[in-house]
Amino acid sequence: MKILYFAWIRRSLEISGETINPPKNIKNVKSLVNWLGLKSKKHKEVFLKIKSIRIAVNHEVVSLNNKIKQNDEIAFFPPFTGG
Amino acid sequence: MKILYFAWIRRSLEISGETINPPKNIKNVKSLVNWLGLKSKKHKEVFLKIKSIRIAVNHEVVSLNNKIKQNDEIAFFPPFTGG
Amino acid sequence: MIKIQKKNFNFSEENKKLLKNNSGAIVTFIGVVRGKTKTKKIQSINIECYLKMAEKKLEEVEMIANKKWKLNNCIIIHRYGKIKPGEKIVYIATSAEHRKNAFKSCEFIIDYLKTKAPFWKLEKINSKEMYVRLKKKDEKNLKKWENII
Amino acid sequence: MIKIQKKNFNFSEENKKLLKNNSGAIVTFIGVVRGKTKTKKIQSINIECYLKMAEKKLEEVEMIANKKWKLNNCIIIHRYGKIKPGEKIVYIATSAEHRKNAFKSCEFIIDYLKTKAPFWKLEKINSKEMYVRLKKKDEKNLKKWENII
Repeated sequence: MKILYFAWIRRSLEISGETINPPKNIKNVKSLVNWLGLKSKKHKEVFLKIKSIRIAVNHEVVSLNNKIKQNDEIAFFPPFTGG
Repeated sequence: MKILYFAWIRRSLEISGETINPPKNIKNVKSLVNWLGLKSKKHKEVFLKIKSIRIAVNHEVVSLNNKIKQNDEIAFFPPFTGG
Repeated sequence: MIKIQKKNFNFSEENKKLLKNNSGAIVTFIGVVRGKTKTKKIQSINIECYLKMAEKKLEEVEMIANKKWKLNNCIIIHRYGKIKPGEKIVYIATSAEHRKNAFKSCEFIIDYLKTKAPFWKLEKINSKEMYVRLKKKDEKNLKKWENII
Repeated sequence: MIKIQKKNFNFSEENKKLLKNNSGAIVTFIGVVRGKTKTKKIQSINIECYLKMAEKKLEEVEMIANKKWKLNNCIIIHRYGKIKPGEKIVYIATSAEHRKNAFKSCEFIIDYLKTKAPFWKLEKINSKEMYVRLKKKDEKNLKKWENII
């Protein structure tokens, strides 16, 4: 599973992404977020702010209840400020 | 008094304008139109269609009741179709 | 800045003037002679103009837009004379700090020009010339700006 | 046509492509980096981009606009990376037979990009970098297009 981080999340974690292999019971975004929060102190701090984080699964913005699969690309980012 | 004609009015009258010296009792646009209509057969035909003609006095669109003065520039034209 | 001219213009040169004054948004409108309508092929158009009044009206609309939408810049160019299909007739550019003001002012200016500026279009179709009629739609479009003018 | 690129662009070259296809109206929007806000002077901005998702979203909005407003042409260019005050960030051009469709589609596209396309602005002010916050106004602006997307 490919994870990507953008903007302040990328800066806080000091990585722009990581390839992970979560356990079988991680079946939606919410459980993935909880699992990622356990990876390090930095991860924990970032994912405590989940309310100000948006999530995309395969380039579509989704809610925490969205199902995820092994080969998905999952991105975490703040609200967009382009244009 | 300077009179200007545009678009189909200019073409019908075969002149783009004329300098006139109407009698003293011609004090508003309506009386001017009646007076101009007497100038020639062509004038008569044009000014019979006064309902589809717009009038400007000194570059401002006005109604038939508008007062006119000796040195005014008065223009007759159909509705605008620029832009 | 307003210009009423016979010759064609290059909008890139005009556009360059807009990238100044802390503007965050630039909106431009370009009106072009179409080559055909639903039923007919247009060979060319000839735009007649009451020059002195047109200058006054363009300056007027520029002033109204500048004031209402706090524009940093406003350019209005209107051509007259013979113009071929695919050629530009009118160019309007507005720049403002934020985009809503740039959009609104640009749309207002073209709606205003359509019914308030003294230009008349003569179309040449099958070698015959005919004046374009006023579009009811254009009169209606101006209604939404009634509180401004 | 959509482009997501680091380098600056010349809108006159882009504009030339629009004078085709029996279009009567071309509307363009250019978003520019402002040099200052109410309280601060901006040295530069850095735009971060989720490239694959951005390509998808730009293609999506182009398709929606083409379909809804029957556009003859649609160009969307969005830059990322370091951009200085006075430089262009985004360019949108739409052309249609009539002006209302060109105006509406252009305004829709920029409203859409502001909240739906994965770009993030980092401002440099007094040598300090800070991410720009989402503007509530931008979320509100998109509401008026709700029946379209």
